[in-house]
Amino acid sequence: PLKAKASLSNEDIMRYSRQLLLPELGVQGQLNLSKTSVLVVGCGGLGCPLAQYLGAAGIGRLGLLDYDEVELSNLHRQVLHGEENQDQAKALSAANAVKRLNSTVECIPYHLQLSSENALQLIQHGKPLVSASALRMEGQLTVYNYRGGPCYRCLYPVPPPSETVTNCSDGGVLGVVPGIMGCFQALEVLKIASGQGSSCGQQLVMFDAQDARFRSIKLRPKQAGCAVCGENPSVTRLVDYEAFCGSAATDKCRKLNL
Amino acid sequence: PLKAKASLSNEDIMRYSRQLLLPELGVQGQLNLSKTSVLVVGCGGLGCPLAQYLGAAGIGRLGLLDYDEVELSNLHRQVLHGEENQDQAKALSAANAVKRLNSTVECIPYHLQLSSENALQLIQHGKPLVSASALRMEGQLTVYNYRGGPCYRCLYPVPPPSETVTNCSDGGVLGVVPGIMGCFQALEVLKIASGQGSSCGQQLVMFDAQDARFRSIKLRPKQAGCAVCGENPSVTRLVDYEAFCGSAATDKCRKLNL
Amino acid sequence: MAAPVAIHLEFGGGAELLFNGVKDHHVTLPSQPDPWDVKQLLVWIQQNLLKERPELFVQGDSVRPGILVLINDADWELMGELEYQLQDQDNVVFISTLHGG
Amino acid sequence: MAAPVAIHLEFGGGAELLFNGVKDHHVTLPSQPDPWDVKQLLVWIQQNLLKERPELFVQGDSVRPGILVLINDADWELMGELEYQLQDQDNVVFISTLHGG
Ligand SMILES: [Zn+2]
Ligand SMILES: [Zn+2]
Repeated sequence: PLKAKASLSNEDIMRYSRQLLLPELGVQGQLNLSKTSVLVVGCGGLGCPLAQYLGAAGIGRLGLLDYDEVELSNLHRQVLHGEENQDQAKALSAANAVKRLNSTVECIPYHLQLSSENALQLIQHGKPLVSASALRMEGQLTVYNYRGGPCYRCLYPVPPPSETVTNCSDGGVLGVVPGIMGCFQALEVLKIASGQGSSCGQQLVMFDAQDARFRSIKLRPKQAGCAVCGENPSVTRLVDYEAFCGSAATDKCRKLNL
Repeated sequence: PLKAKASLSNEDIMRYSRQLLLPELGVQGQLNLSKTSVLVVGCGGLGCPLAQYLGAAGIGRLGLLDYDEVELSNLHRQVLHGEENQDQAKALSAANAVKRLNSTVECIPYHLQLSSENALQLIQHGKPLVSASALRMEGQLTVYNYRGGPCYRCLYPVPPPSETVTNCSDGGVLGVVPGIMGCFQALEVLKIASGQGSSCGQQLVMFDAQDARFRSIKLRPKQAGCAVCGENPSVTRLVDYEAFCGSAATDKCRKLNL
Repeated sequence: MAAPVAIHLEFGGGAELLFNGVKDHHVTLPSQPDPWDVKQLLVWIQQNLLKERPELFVQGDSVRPGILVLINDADWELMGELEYQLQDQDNVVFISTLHGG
Repeated sequence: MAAPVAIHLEFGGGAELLFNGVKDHHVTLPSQPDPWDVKQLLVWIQQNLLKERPELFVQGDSVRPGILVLINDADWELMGELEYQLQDQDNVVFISTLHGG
């Protein structure tokens, strides 16, 4: 667990001066950020801008998880990595890049795949999950486990058939679309971590890059009969996400407080 | 002027494979990007993500203009720079960072302030201008000089009094807000440069980060009586932007085809 | 007899690819003895709009897992799901959950 | 006599700071002999809502340069500017142009 800072150093005050001015953040918000740990699951098109802006803003600890290595075909959207990082573990490359931007952030690279075994060690149960995805010219974002809103399983009690799941290697993606969605994730994480609160709980935000149009829709609340978060949960350990939904967990980029 | 590529190299095909899959882009769109020059005015909170995603996507030439040097108080939002780049020219630091990501992009740093004198050399008259701004928890974006839409002067025939102009040092800004707006600029530039077209001409897009809400409003068309783009223009050379609107031109981050 | 119902259908998140890539459909459901509900709408869509691979859109008499249904910008779970009775000018969205980044 | 007009006023881009930081105002303009136009609305806002520094909001009988006015999500230039006659339930937005990044 992270030790809470009692006050900001002179260097902190200088570095964060432009955001300390904001009444929505202020010194207390900045101190809240410094005692928050965030796990970024996937250091790809979403995880790169997410980690970049969380690190820049002064999140206390950043876990960076990815099992993959950097390839040339990643660089059109995975902007924390560079040409020289090809074949390097993405988790390590991302950690080094965040360190160059803000050496006061504790970065912990995890070069592994999230599974039901290690998830229990890494993820504290019931913490908010800021989940986003991007494909082709579209993006989606939802905050799960937040203020009476649904968990992932409430919304999707049955996993989609695996043949219906398209990922970026099949469907393609314009790199800046995960860029926008990853920044959006960072915004909601920062609002939650600083104490301001997210406005995306129990909402699905959809982005259409072709029309440059955002739209929010209201989701169902937490379901009493949910197998994970309901009144009589039948799933009391973390299910293997990959087995559950049939897509590679690392295609997703998500945030969880440790 | 940039020489048009006749075809993509094998390395290009590998690097851009995930976006070449998109019917909205395809090989022709990628070739269009490679023959486009974009001038990024200001390598700050907006210019950093803008340059990052334009470079990653394979824009042919990127002019990077900023008169300023990197300071610690920039790093919460100006994510192309790092701690080691403090006191370096932002234009140069940004160019080096884009090169690390994509060495095939021609980057030209301009360590100077945009003025009416040098603008004539740098900016081709009548090209679309993707303009954005971000302050506190809000952002705005407009595409000027585009398909019958207004120019800046059509919309603001009289400059705002300088005492009403707040910038980031006075008003503060949450770093990821220019992050989102700069990515949004990159999206619209890429849509214009690839031939897909922008949906933001004659529109003002407003973003409220607190409510996570976007909203678009319809602007006036090009004005026949405009002093710059109208039927009898009285301003036939570029006006000094700073003198015209009383704010530091580099607070803005804009894009212009060379 | 219930009067014809004019509704706006939208498909997104890739679901539009099953409908020739067309995202917006303004349709009029014909007059029938009982009011139209969403269950009947799904059958009508399959018979009148769906161009290919119905298994990617329906499963049994509902939509396949991984597609969210929104009625007038709210999760259909809040509206009665298959039993919801369609009103004239309703907006029904079928959005496929994206997996990627 | 024209009936009272209920309208929704919004301030943004920093203009809300002149109104105690409140972005949304639902107001009812009282009955008067002639219909309300935007010019009269600006006077009403100054007398009833504006908390400080009127020179940052108005200049002469119009808004100060750098503030965009939107009537029902369109630039007021498309609607007749100061002469536009307000209708019940109209939405009028005053948005200060941001300079920063
Ligand atoms: Zn649940
Ligand atoms: Zn003009």
